[in-house]
Amino acid sequence: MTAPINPADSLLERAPQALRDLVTSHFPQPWRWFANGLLADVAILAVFGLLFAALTLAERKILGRVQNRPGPNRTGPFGLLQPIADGIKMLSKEDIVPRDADHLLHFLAPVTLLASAIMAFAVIPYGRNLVPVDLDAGVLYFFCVGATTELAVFMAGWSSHNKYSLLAAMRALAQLISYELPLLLSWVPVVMISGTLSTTGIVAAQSGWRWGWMPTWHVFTPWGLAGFIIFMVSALAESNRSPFDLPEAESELIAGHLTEYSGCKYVFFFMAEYFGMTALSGMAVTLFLGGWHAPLPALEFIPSYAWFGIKLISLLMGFIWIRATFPRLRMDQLTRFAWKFLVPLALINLATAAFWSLSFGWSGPMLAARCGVALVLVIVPFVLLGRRLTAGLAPRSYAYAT
Amino acid sequence: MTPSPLVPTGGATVRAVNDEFHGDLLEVSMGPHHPSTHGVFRMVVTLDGERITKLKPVLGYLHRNHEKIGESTSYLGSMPYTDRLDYLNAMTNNWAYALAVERLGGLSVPERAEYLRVILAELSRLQNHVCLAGFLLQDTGASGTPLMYAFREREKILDLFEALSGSRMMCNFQRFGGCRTDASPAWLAQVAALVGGFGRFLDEFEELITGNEILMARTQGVGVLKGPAAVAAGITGPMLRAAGVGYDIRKVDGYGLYPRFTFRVPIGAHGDTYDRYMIRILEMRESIGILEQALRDIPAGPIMDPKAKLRGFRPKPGESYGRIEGPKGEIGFYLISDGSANPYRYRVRPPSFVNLTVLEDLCLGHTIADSVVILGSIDIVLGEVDR
Amino acid sequence: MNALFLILIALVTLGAAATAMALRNLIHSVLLLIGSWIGVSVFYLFAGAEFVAFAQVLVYVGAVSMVVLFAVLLTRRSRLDISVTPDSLSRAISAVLAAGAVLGVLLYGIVFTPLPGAAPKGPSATVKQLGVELMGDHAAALLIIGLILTVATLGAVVIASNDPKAEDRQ
Amino acid sequence: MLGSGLLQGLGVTAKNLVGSFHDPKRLTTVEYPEQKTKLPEAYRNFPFLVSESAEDPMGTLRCVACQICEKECPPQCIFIEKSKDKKPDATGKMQIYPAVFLIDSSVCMNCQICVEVCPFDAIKMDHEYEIATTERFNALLLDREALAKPNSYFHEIRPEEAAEVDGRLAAERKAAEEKAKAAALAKASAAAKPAAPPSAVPPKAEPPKPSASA
Repeated sequence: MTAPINPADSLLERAPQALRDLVTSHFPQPWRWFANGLLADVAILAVFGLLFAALTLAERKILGRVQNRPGPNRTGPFGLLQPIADGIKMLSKEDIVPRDADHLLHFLAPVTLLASAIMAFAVIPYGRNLVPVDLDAGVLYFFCVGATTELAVFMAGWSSHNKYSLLAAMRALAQLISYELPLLLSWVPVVMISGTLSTTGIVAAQSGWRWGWMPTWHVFTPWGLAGFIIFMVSALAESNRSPFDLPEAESELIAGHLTEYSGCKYVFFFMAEYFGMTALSGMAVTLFLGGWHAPLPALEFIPSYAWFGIKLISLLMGFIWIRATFPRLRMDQLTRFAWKFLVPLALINLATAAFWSLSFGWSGPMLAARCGVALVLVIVPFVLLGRRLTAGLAPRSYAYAT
Repeated sequence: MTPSPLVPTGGATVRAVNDEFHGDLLEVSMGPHHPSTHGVFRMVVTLDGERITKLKPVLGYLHRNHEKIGESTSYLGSMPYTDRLDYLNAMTNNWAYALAVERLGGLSVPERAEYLRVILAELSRLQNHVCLAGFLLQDTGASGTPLMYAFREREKILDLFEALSGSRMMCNFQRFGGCRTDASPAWLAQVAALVGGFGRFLDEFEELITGNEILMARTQGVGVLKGPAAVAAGITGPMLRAAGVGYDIRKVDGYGLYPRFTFRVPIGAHGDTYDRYMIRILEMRESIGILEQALRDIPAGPIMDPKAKLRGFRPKPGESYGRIEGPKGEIGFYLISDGSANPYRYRVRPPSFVNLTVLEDLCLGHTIADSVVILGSIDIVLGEVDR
Repeated sequence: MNALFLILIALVTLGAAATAMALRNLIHSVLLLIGSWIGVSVFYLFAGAEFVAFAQVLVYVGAVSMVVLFAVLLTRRSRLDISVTPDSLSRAISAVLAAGAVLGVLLYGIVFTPLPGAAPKGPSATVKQLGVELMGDHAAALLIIGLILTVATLGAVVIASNDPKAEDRQ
Repeated sequence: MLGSGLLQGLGVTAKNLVGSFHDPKRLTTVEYPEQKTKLPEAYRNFPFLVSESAEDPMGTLRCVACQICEKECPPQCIFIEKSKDKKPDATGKMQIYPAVFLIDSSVCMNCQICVEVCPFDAIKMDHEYEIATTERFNALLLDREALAKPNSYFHEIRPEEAAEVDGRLAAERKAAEEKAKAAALAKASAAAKPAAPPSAVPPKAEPPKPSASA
């Protein structure tokens, strides 16, 4: 094979930058920065808007296929126009606001939720140098924007002046707050090891291959795997997805804090949930799965943003897969699971990562000891805490009457 | 704490309780159009925070005056109405009614009809328990996947009922002294094929759900019903066996041909929702055993007692009580005949209604999410509860 | 250009804080208070301290606002009968006097302290420098803060654990 | 170990997801308007009146307005008015026919007791299940013309049962003809021997009573 062209300057790789330069070159110098920002916004909204539409369809198709039925296939070939049909239906629905609801708050809640969900996309590196805003404290920005979701959920629950939505808003808040902690604690080891809070720095720390073929992604280290699992479980809870979708537990409190919403506002909430899910998966890819790096040196020719897309899609499919399988946790079990299982595990994970970074120089037999100790530090607490969490819960055997 | 009159504070109609410690008790009405109540059933739940302190079931939304109509319709005319009692198990309802009338009129039933009745009753038990497992997991929030697997199997059984009796759920198939039509060998072969594949389906279903930690957390230790309390409340069926009392009318009465079949009766040790779920899964496995034995031994012969008259059936004055082990419990029919074509008194002993009486005792101290799961595990059908 | 933004943000923050006090509806006032906190974090961004700005939003808008909102919600008589004492004249006079005194002190401080002209654009400290600084000279301060926070969390756990209406352990 | 049950569950759903693409057992739904599942022969929906010939349904209705089904119907949704005059039925015997035959299909619960008790096999259960109407009152009250369907249609939807019913009717018809022939022969022989003492009163033409259990 001819000298492998440097992956950085393959044609496909530089396409987005070339496109951007082409567009921004038309603007005078002071406005170029503004045009670049605007272009990034348009790109994010277009890509993730379409991904949202595709996700709603994919969710229903996969859920259908899992349940031995074809899923929507009436609107357009294989149901591809279903999102458009849903969109039109939802937007043309009457937007009913209860008379004694708090109109200002009732309107503000979906707006803040959607705004914070979209703002979170600003720091995720989608490709080699394809990050909309390269902040020095990018990861911290991502999670501080995420923190406003609680506010919006509270506003939604309170402003509807409805007994059900108030009860559900309380539950949603308790869940969001109790899963904020493991979410934040799970990425602290990544920052500790890669030494920087900026997302591009973290992705750079995961470049290169060990032994020629294994990528040095954080997920392939013991503490990285534990952190990744804790991050994904907390992300499930943060975006109110499957085993933790208590707030909209349709079997109990109808639509939870969304009971009094209809029409366009309900679509905002729905969209915000999917954007939140996508943003959290994007951050998971950046922190643990090596951002836009290719898994094998041989596959370097595929452009970096394609790799980011593949990893993102696979994580989202995992979300849908989990939704199709698990029943829902009860409120107290949900919070107990967070405080008595995830938070201790995340703290111990900090210790494992500290040990991992201190024992950086070890090699040969010492390397085996390093991996061994790290694995023990990860698995033993998992088993012990797991046994304590499910004390008294076990499949039972049954006697038979005569 | 004596509840003082309602104090309107904003949206919540809050019954202010002058017990300073508990604060305001929130009264939430769930149903009758709530997605998780099985049919038109309403629960007025008084909540202290998340805990349930009082639960008042409200019934009667589906009352159709079934028993009074029974008094003004002929014995045969009431048979199609029994399909509408527990509309999931028309075959067992018909059998119980036919049993009561046969005891009243002193009719005998040919061998083949008895075998066919056992086969249909066990098929009905299979699809009822599969339905319950699906609904229970739907209540715990499993977004329909186990429910769809359960319904996939149930549809196969309902297709068999349709091929035999003409309708999937409203079978109207039993007559006094036998069955309406004979089962063709092709139909029996289809039943054998279904029974053969049902064991594999149950294994896959249990693999999906029974070991699931979330389900165990949601159902173990929830809604505990001890044996003596169940017996005192007159509970029958899988709920009673889950509470540890091995009372199965198929063994106790030995009606139909059940003494000929060897099957076991599973009993639970804890009496909680998980036990009620597991007992039904194990009962399904026993039913498969019974079906295999019945299909092997079913003889040829008449399907209907030749002496039985279809019209103008006037039993001698007297009374009779026919009961069978329905999928939900003991379903019985009590008839008083005054010699005319219509029964003088027509009474149904509905298992769902009796099992429902302990709902409040099971739910006290649990949360709303638990009350939904407990209601699901009691397995009620409002057609039978309200009659 | 920047000065214009600065004034705008200052107006927004102060306006939000002022109306927060004036509104009768407690929830609206709390939300306006949160708006003013966000205004403060924008100030930090102007000063180039990204880390502090994001920390401010994370801590205040994320957590403290929740505490305030829950406090407002859980006070039993939060909505109906906020007993507003009658505005008697003597009460109004004493209020004006107190406000005037505070205003006087503030104005004196602003006017007479020698401010060095336009605020110099400080070098925006990167997170790494912050980290080195914290763990270096100010490690003691960091450890003490850590200790205080742990004590606070332990206190919360102790209070929450022996709550008399704790769940019944089945 | 925590999570092993969860992973098992995920395995089952994955198996079903993959299976739904190639394993017919794992994709059981049918695209209704385009594909329709084949109805079993015993399937029953609303009743219909059987007429011998398709051309003149009102003329060749099997129903003789004996009103047994009206009495036996549990929800009482059948209404029959006898005709004043008589018309010959399939076996040539003069029979009353229903002038008015109404079934209120909003009350009928298709329990097929009318089919069971009908001694003349005049009413059978249909296979037609797409019967939505736009108008609630009159459209659901089916009159004689709407209910009548030819025997050929009955053969189409229930081949076995129709064949069995036709066999029985043909046998009765043959029995009725032999009796009529025998009666005619006896009359002829009586006429052929006028000298013989006047024979007994010719046996009364006994109506061919079908043997279905009354």
